[in-house]
Amino acid sequence: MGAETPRTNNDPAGDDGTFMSESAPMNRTLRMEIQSDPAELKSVRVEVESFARALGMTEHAAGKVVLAMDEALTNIIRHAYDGAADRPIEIDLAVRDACLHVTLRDYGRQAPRATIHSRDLSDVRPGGLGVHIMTKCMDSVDYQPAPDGGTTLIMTKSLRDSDNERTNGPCHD
Amino acid sequence: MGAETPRTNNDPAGDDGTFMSESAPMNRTLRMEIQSDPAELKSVRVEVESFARALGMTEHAAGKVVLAMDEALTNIIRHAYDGAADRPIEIDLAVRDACLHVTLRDYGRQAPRATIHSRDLSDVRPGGLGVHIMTKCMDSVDYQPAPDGGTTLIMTKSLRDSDNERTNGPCHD
Amino acid sequence: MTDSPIQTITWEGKVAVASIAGDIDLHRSAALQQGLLGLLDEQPQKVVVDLSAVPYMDSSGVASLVKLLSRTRKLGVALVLLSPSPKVRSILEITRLDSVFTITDSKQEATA
Amino acid sequence: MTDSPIQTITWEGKVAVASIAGDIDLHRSAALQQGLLGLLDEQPQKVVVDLSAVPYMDSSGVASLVKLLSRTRKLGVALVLLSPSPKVRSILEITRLDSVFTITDSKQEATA
Ligand SMILES: Nc1ncnc2c1ncn2[C@@H]1O[C@H](COP(=O)(O)OP(=O)(O)O)[C@@H](O)[C@H]1O
Ligand SMILES: Nc1ncnc2c1ncn2[C@@H]1O[C@H](COP(=O)(O)OP(=O)(O)O)[C@@H](O)[C@H]1O
Repeated sequence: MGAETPRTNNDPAGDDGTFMSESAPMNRTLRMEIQSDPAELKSVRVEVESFARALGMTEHAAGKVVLAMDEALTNIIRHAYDGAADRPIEIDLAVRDACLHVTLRDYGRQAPRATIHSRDLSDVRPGGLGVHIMTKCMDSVDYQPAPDGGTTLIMTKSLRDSDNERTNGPCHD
Repeated sequence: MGAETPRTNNDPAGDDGTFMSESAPMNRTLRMEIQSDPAELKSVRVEVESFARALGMTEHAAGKVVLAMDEALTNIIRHAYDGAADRPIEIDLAVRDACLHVTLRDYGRQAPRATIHSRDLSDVRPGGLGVHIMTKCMDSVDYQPAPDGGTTLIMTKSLRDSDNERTNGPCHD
Repeated sequence: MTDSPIQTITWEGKVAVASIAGDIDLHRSAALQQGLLGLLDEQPQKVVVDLSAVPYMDSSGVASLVKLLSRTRKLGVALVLLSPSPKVRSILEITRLDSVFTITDSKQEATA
Repeated sequence: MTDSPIQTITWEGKVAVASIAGDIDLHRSAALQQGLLGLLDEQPQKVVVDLSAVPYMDSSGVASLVKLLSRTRKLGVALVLLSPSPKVRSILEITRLDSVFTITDSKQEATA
């Protein structure tokens, strides 16, 4: 908490005024720094579910955010960090314009963007499901290689319409 | 989430290794920016309770953190902002060294530190209970006038021993 | 939660039972206090404040109850708090008002 | 949650019922897969995976089940998933495996 100039946010409704009740969440941020240890996943799920539910998301919508994050973290552990359990992952959940923005930052191997995509599901085999699940559960999923190494993954989900199944919500950056 | 140098935290146990299980929370931060509107209090309580419970605090201990924060926010609204409902308050909850650190920042009138204290409870009258409650519920409560105006209030509560009634826990800064 | 904290007022003879609902904090304590003090104009012999549906109360809610207590004492009206939830009981204990108020979990005892 | 995901294995004739418990994620899916595949060495005619006590499963758990499915198919062993919770059912639907697996909520039907 720095000593920035105070900001008075008179617009809890975002930019079009349709957002929820008078006590709607305005600026909420949850941050976690974890190690790339699969044993951490459970604790992240608990914390994220609580945060999303407290924002007013339905159990169903919160469950999708939790699943998408779990899949993304699993991929970071397995692919970016090759299974090493002691590397850092930074997790940031923030509410902006009635959207939940999930940012995951790793410092591991960058994947060529083309390799990260969902596959043909009619071919029944183990694996290759994570990216498909992430795009199904969130409104947007975007991988950005960081200039100084590692990757920033940003996923968004609308709080307005959070039970919606659509893969392209209004939350694109 | 900046592009800082990655930090590898190999010591989830804090500095003495006694802290909880292998999946104990390490670095968790919850931030909220609210307006000084009493209608916001409910939503803050919901979010804080979820966060504290997800950290592994008991319902009882989480309830105390929630109550202390509610009292502190009520005082900021009433005393620092004289009841104005549109002024900013920044809320920050962070876990460090197995302690929950709650920081509340306002940009209102600073109180001379001597005026903020608990009173003789045997005198039964309405009011004058908030500061007493805060010190009862937390391990430490510390008001710091900010050089650029307003006040930073820091309250701490141990996660190790979070059901303890003592007013002086191990969480002093 | 912006609706009135006093859900219902029922009379059993000269005993008024005010049933409170929802969290009582700075957002709702003024309305609670106004409603409870207003009830005294009806000249009850006893006021029972049913707190069973109040999951949470902070010091602003407690202050409203203390205000009611001192007013009832002046008027010679009895006051009973009925079935406070664990959290409400806890703030009454922390502020050492649990021994100042008459508190019971029995509706029958409260309205007797 | 670091304990074995397979709580119990009970046999009803040549039908093996494996009861799974707890969240199945990257932390526990390898142990699940190993346990389930190991069960095939006992030459069951049918394997029933009781998922009723699994509140949550991610794609690594699903992968373990798919691995088991292809192995059982090769061996001519029947495989049934019993009573997946809503969240587990949901991930099977998202990955379109709900029609690939035999799923039932009836223990009797599963073990028949
Ligand atoms: N965080 C990541 N870093 C590097 N590569 C990744 C990452 N996430 C996914 N990938 C690549 O995308 C592919 C598809 O991922 P996914 O759908 O989760 O299936 P799986 O992980 O089972 O292969 C992976 O095989 C991997 O090549
Ligand atoms: N955030 C604050 N800013 C300025 N003054 C404060 C603040 N919090 C408390 N005070 C001062 O401390 C006194 C005691 O506070 P409290 O115990 O909560 O009782 P009450 O608010 O009912 O007076 C207040 O009357 C006020 O003078």
